[in-house]
Amino acid sequence: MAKGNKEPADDEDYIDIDDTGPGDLKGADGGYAWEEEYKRSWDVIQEDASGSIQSIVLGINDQLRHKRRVRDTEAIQRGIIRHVVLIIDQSENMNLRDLMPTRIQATLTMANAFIGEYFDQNPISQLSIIATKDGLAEKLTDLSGNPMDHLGALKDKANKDLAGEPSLQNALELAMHTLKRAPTHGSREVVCVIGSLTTCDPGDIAQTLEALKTAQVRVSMVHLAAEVHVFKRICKETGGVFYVAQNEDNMKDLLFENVPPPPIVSAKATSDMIQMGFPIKANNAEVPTPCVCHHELGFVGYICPRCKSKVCTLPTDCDVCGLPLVSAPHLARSYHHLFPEENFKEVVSGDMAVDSTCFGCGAVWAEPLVAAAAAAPDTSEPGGGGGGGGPGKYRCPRCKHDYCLECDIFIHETLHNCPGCV
Amino acid sequence: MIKAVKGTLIECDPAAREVLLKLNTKDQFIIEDLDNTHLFINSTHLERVQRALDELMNSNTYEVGAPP
Amino acid sequence: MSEPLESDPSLLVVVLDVNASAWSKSPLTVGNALQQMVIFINAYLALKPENNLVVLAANKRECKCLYPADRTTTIERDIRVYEQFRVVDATVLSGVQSMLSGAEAMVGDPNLGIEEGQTLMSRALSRALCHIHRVVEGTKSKVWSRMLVLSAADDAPREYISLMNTIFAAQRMGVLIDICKVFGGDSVFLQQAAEITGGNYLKVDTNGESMLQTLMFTCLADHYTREVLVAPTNETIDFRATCFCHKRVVDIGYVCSVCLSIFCELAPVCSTCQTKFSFRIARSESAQSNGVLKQSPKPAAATVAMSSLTLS
Amino acid sequence: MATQMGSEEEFKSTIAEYLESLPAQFCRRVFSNPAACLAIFRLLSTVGKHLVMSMLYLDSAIKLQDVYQWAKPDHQPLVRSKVHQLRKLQILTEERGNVSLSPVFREQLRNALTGGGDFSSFGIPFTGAVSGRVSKKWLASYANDRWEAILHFMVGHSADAEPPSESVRGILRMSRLMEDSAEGMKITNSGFQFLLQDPSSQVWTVLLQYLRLAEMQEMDVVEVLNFMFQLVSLQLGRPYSTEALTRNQQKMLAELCSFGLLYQDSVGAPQFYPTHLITSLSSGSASHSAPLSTSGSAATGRSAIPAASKGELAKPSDQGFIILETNCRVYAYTQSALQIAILNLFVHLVNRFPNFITGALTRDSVRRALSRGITADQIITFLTTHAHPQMQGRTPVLPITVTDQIRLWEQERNRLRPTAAYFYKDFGQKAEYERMFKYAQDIGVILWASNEKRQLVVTRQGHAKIAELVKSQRAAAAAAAAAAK
Repeated sequence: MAKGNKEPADDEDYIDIDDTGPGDLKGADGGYAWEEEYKRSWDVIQEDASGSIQSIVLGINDQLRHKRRVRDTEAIQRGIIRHVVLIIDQSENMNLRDLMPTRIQATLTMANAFIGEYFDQNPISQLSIIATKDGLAEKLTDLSGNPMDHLGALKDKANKDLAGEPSLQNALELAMHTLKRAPTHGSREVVCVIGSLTTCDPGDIAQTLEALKTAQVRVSMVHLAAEVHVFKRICKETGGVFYVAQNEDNMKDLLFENVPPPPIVSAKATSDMIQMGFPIKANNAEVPTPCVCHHELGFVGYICPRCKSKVCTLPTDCDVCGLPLVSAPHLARSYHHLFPEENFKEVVSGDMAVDSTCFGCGAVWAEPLVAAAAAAPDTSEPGGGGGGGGPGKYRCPRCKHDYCLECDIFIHETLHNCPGCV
Repeated sequence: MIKAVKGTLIECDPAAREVLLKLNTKDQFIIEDLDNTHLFINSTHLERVQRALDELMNSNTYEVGAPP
Repeated sequence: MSEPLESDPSLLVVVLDVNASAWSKSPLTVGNALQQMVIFINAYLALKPENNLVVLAANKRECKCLYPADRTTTIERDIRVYEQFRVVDATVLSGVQSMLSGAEAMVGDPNLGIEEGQTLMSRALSRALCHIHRVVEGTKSKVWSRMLVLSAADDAPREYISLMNTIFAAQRMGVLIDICKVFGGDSVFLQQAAEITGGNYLKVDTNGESMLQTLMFTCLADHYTREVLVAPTNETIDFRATCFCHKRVVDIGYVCSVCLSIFCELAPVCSTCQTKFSFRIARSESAQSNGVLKQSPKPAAATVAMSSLTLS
Repeated sequence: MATQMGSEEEFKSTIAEYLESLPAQFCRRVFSNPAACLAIFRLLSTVGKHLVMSMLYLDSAIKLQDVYQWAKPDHQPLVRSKVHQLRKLQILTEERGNVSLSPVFREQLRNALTGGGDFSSFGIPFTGAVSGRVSKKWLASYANDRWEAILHFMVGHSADAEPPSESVRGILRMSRLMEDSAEGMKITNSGFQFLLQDPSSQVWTVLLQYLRLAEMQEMDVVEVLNFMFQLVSLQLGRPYSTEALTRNQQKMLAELCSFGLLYQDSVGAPQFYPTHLITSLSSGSASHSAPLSTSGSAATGRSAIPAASKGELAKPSDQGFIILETNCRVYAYTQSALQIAILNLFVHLVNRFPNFITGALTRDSVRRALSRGITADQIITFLTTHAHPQMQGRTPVLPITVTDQIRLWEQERNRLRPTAAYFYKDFGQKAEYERMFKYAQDIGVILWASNEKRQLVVTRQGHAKIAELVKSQRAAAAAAAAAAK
């Protein structure tokens, strides 16, 4: 299973032997990382009484899974309305086969998944895709709230032919130019997937960095090869994060880190009243009429309340008058970002149990969690299928109800509200 | 003048056909050699021919990595 | 999501609303409704031996899992009833009785902003999803799960967000939610639940004779059957939002960029999250950068003028 | 899994066909028993079930057309066929384009769902003192022993065990699973195929055979059927009283006991117990319930629901014990001599350990099985359904290389595809050949033809027709010639 080195500081999981935090090279005891005693993954594995290592391995899996989804949950203001530019490196380096089948292939598939998830989680946000190759940056899609546009652009064969070196500066400049038009109440972010260790820039990238900072663009990167100082510095100074992907799974995790909206830090982020249209579903079944977005004939559609033009999918922007069109559920879809569930605390054996069974699914504590043990390989969260065993109790700090690990993860990743608290 | 002959139509791959032709040299059971995937033979010999063919094929196959 | 096969077992979670005060207003007595529901459950169990069942009951204070029961209730045998059915029926009925009689009314948390005649529906649905999740994860073969909600109470506005979260979770998991609203006005929340998850929304006529027949006809079908047979057409409900300030239905509203609460007119401060708005309406400039209009910037300009018009 | 399901379906359908074959008044009497209605209902297809349920609480008849309208346009044919099936089963009655459930069936099925109606329908529980030793576990082992003893006998490994009772052998003989030969009874090809089926299918076959037997002995079929359906709906591990049973049913009871489907402390004892072999019929095939039982206990956390309790009752072989490697090696974790015997049908066994045997699928071993009429698909199905949990996870369960190899071995055995035929040659003129060719083509009997050689091969049936044609033409020609004279 992919070991998330997301927050390398607090994610000191034992099995992970190469998670020296990218911060400074000083290890925990002040010495350099390479001076510390080499941590062997098998050192932490002890046999239990019966001489089997199953229990402890399961225990470790639990801790990993639990840790994986522990994240900051205080109700900070988040930029629900986001404007993200996805920069994809299309230089020759992306031909390497260290990610199967090739870096570019893996990246494109990931990007597909990312876009789907992004619009599912942030239905009223916008995205734009920029590709960089041969020292140039090219805009594949402009800012738009319709996932179809982006997915279509990614399908384009041209994405596969790679050339020359990437130019981070050009890409960032272009991104900034794109984001300039984004209203101030929305967050401005850049997410780069880069495989190259170099960037071939026309000017001084430091100035670009300054510009980024003033424009309050948050840059995050997932690098496929190694840590590069300038990249990392850009991320750090713009308040973004810089990751190096270990493998495909890990890359997915890291990229998806950017799916939930980031907290708004800058004071300059204004809040506005955005004018939005709530169109009515129109299905006049006499004669099919074309939609303004794809110019395809169809019976059903949504009528823009302002200009009365017909679009076929929500959410989107009216192609005629530019009014953002959403339906009430779409707004509701974003609520869980605003009021996140608190993390559950693991119940240490000894303190009294409130519930005789898991408050969520009613599994009894005594028996090892059958379901977790037998979980299908394709569970929702990455690296699932482990877990089970042990008491595995987790308690919601607010309603003081106990949950099993399965429910704990499920509640925080899919359900987004605690059955006890609501 | 039309002739109608009672018998059995055999559909087979060319290799098997060759084998049958070879068997045919011993005792004539092939009524007509239609084309290289079809033969028309005397029904009475069918059983025997099939067995013969099976044995022949069997004797010509060799187990690779036969278990100990 | 793969196609449902005929041999795939299914999982049904029945959520019963046993809010006494709500039922008291209902022309259809709770006992009667339960009888019909129990028959429906039996019918479901009769469909496939592998079929799995969970029964939850909720009132304004608590939400309990009636079947499978916490304690194995011992019921005297009735030889006329098929064993498998009898266990379920007895447990469900006894459980509901105990909840109605309010014997254990005080356990569970003291009600949180929920008035009489409202039910902890979102909690019930959340727990239902937990059960479904557990079963689906625990089964190697594909299990198609759905929910049937027997609702009598009114919507509790404060549940809106949590209920919405639940509905979307269900949608992601491919769980159908069938709603059977017994009396009173339509429940807007539950209507959306049915609409979004692709389930059916039934409104039982007042006396509720035909309830069982309707259930049998619409809600008994598993995913496979729903592929084959036509579902009754729900009247399309419009997703137009109601503004938080005057509860009007709005076509074009103003949304707070922080908390996404909807208003029908401009306000200096968001009444929900107390955010001060910078006094200029954000036009969605993105229109200019839109694929269609990129070639010819002219209409874009027109757009701006237009939108500013509507705003002035 | 699917194919295995298929085999089971096939047996269910056969019993359904048997019901269809019954005359109307018989059906009505069968329906007069809630247990029977429930069991029959469970035999129906999913759509069929839904149709029945939709009409169950409709008191008035509805238009047949409306029923068809329930289906989505592209599924119309499916629904039509289901409706047709229901009508053949006498469940659906039609008059003047209106259909409704047969009144008896509707009433009794309602009773089955609501409780009420005929008291003894779900079996009369035995209230007297019962020996404590009969537990679910014990019953399971008992049933498995009995059943496997019979299968043993079929495989011919019953040297140690005493041969099963006469009635059992009678049924085996009747169902052509075994036949008498010089040295006692020996298993037939269909017997081998029988061995490879999952238990519930096997039980269905036996029950079906029993029905046929009952017919021959002029027993009242309805009586037998009702009793059979009642048994299917009984509850595992409970004693049931025998007093209300008729003589025939008593007789049947005894014989089913000898199959291990039921258990009686002693012949003529006042109570009997159903075993999981027969109760599992109403709750699906064991191989299906196995994965779900885990989910059941997972969902409930306790074995409150029947599905969960079936898990530990299922005999070890039901949880799959075979590991098949891509190099055709087979490892089977089993002690049961029967399983080993069955494996021995198509596996070349190498080593045997106390709880474990190793072997390999070799060309010879598979050919041996094929020559016994076992098909490659049956072998593959058996291996799939009994695959070790370790293998169950992956898809496909079995390594493709092996399954393909098995199929290849099957193909190479029949390299000749013979068809009885007639061969025409020496046609006079082209026209004649073409006329006949055309005619043969129209009636679709041509197996092979060659225009240049003017030769034609047609099926036996075709020959008769063609011969007539030729005769008539000859006659016509002769007549014409005579006229010309």
